[in-house]
Amino acid sequence: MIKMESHIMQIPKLIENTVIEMNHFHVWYHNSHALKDFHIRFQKEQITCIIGPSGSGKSTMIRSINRINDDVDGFTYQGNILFHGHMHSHTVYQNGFDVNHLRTQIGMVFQKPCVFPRSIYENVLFGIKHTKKLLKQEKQQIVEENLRAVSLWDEVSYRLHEKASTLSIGQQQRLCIARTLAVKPTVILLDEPTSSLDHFPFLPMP
Amino acid sequence: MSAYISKVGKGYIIISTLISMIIILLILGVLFLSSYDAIHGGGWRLFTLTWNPPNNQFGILPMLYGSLVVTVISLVIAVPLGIFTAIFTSEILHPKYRIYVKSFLELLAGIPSIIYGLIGVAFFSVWVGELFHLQSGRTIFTAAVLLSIMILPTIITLCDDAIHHVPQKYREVAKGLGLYKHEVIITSVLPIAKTDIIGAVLLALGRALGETMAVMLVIGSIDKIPTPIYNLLAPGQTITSKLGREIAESAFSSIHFSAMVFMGMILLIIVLALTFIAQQFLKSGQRLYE
Amino acid sequence: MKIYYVSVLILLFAIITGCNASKKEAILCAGATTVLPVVSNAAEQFKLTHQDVNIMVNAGGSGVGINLLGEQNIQIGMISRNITQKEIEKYPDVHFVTHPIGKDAVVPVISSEIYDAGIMALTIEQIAKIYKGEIKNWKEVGGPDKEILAVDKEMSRGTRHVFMKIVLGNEEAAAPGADLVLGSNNEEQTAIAQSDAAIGMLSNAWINGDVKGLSIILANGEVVEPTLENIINGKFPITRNLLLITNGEPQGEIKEFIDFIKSPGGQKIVEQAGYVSLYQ
Amino acid sequence: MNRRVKNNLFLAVCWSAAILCTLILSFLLSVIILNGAKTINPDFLLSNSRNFGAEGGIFYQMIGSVLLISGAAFISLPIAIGTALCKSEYVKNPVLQKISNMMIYGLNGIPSVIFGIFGLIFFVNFLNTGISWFVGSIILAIMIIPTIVLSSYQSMSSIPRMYRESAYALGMDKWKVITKVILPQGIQGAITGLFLGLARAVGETAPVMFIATAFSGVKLPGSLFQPVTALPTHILTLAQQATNTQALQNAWGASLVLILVFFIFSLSALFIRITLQPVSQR
Repeated sequence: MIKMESHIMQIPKLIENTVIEMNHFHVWYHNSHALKDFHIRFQKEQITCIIGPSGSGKSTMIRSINRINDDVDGFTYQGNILFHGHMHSHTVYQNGFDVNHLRTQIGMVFQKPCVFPRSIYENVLFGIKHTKKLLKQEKQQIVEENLRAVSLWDEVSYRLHEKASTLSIGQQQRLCIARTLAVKPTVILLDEPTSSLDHFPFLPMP
Repeated sequence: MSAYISKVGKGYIIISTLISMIIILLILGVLFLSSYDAIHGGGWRLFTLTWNPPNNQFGILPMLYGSLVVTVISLVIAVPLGIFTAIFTSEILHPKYRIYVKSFLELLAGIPSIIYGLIGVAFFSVWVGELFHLQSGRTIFTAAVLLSIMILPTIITLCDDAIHHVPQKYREVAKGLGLYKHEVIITSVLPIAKTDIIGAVLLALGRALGETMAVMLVIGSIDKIPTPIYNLLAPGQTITSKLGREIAESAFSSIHFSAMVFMGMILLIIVLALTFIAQQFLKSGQRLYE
Repeated sequence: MKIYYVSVLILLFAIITGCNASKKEAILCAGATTVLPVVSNAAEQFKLTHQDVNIMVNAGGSGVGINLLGEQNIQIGMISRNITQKEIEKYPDVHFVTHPIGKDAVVPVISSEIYDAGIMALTIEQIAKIYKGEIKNWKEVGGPDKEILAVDKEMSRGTRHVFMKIVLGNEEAAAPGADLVLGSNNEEQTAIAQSDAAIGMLSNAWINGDVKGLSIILANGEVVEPTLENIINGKFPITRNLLLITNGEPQGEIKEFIDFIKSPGGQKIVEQAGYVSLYQ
Repeated sequence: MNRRVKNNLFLAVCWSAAILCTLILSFLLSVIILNGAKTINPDFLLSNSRNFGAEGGIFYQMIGSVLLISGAAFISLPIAIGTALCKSEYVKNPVLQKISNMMIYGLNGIPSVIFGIFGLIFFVNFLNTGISWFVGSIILAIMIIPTIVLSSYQSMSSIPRMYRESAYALGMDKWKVITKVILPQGIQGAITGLFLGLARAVGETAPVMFIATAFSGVKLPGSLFQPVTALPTHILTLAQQATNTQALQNAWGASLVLILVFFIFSLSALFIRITLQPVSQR
């Protein structure tokens, strides 16, 4: 296992500018030690890129932050991750911590696009409609806003109610990003999402 | 010599294939021929309310009603219970134990129906009788409860497969959007597993319709639609229990026998239709335990 | 693999030829559960002296016995009622010969709870009204306030034929008041014992502590108990003969077997089973 | 917090459904095992039944069941293997494949009582075989053919195409390829299916009760065309006199034996399936 630390440029910044920090974080899957003693601080309103060979633990690290890994068979961890939200700071791996709320704060886009077998319109609203009561008008507005943000609006505005699976893979991935943006997270974790994008459209980050 | 053996072998393969393909047609043909007398002689009079062989009255409606009601109630009990349990085994239970639970359920799914019948007579009918202060616990409701327990393992194990086969990525995406577990299951897992679950329910429906021994021992065997029609705590009769009790009593090639076979044929056609439809739903198919 | 298959085939061949070589004569009997205990016990004793004869006994009811004999699938039918004209007409090639082997009473029976509550006798008319559905509660005949569970039997059963002929006047009469239809004497006995307000019909031999036999009040007011004595002297109104039927006069081992049941030794089995022997 | 309440409610429903099912199913098993264990002893297993089965044991019932299912095994195995070979080696046309699948799944779905009626009409009355061991075995064989066909077809079609092609390349004809390459793999699948099928067949009551079994007085059948006596029909007789405690006890004993036979067959099928090695790993 290659230690990732060596590939990352640590930028010393002030604590108050940090949004996520991982301290001495270890991950095991059954007996294999996937992440060893990992430290990092992510800055607010910055794009941090993590580069490493496949199998070096990039996905493990990113998936540990919003605790998607929790249900993976054989997952154990050591160390802590701090998340500095709007008002409070939390230790992510804490008993009784509202992990669902955490995940609305830290959005995530996966490597391969994964759309639900519903319409494009409903896919955009898939996450947000559970957290907020929305009027019809608001829904329309959210869909348009987020689809525009991923430059998909012009391509699909006339067929919003068709199945999302009719889109091309690249369009599907942009739809996934729009779906994540709609929840208005503070942080977005992107797990190599560009490997599925057919061309590289401009992605404005919030 | 080698060519000769090859020919014999090919002959064997073709003959055995023909045998196993023709059997089902043979069964359908035999049942149709034997029920011809009843269809020809009875016509629409078969679909009346009175079954009284000495008077040449062969109304099969009470049996159709019984089969329908017993099956529907057993599904109403078993399907929600089965689906929730399947959600438990596939989503909540630790994956380590799933294999044990599955093997246990698949074993249970095959317990011979006569044993369920014995348990029904010895316990369930007595309990139902005492619980509702009935004269006799041999009722439509008893049969339905017993049947629901019989089909429960089948439903759980098929639904568990269906839910388990939903790719992990859907769950992760839904979780990544901050959805709670119940929202993940209801809005993203179940809709994807839907077709397989429908197939499972249809298979269970077919099994429940065709079940004989357990139902026959506890249903009370009265060829009447209960009054009022929704009174489930009254004895009744299903097609299968009627066949099990009376087919050997009726003389071969009498109208009575023919009417019995006619009921059997109706049952067969319904169950075959259900099987074919279920097979369209169950794309993964090819399970050995049903 | 090949050796396995060849040996399996040889084994199969051996079983088939071996079975046919031993050519044991088998007598098949089927029919009324009332006659069943007599014939199956008699068969066990008969086999002690006739080792090469195999007698198989099957249940199913009198109707089944007649049908199977009519279709010549069995050699001896067991019936607990007379053959109807319809049944004789149905099988013109078969010459039914009957052999009486004993006598029995069909007794109206009730759950012990009702018996203990004071109902020990009913008139035929009252029983008829119960089966017609006109009397639905025990209090109408002087018992506790409980709904009556009228247990009926399958149409072709001999017990039902005999009972309904006396009670409703026609052996195939429908019983609209029935709440439960069952088959063998055993099954009916079980259902009546499980209930606490049931009435049914059973052969005299099946009466026990949980299932009590009712006395019958005759038209002249006399009360007749279902005792062996009353059955023998003919006072009890619902009696019948237990019969074996064969196709034509029996020959060989079948004749020997029937003669054995009619002999004093065989009649002892009839008495042990709770019936009245031919000699009484 | 409304969502959290809903979530907990949902989880609670799932838990209680699972607990309820566990309770029901373990009640079933424990009733049979506890009651049955009281009855089973060597005497019960080795003596014949008396007095409607209420007294004595179940020796000849066990023998009868074994005879019925071994007859079924002998009849069904060759036919099913032939059918599976045809499906995997000869039928390439997708329409024919679909039709044959429909036939097999259809046969698998037929309610068991219908098989009994079919046997009664076709064999007992039309071919006039009488109520016999042989007819019972044929009917049970028909019932388990689909299971064996599907199981052996599955293992035959899992053989990589490469193996067939290299065998043809060596100049073997089709029949040689079938016997040397396909069958050794298919046999294991067939045996798995056979055990699963027999596990089902041994407990079937409705198909055999009109056509193969006699009530009493049956010991060993003298020939193929005589009736036998079997465990499930014996339990049926006993269940009909459920208030007779002795009869009920014997019924539990017979049920436990039947379930044990069923478990042995099912578990051996599972075992064979687990140890089954694909041809490429031998």
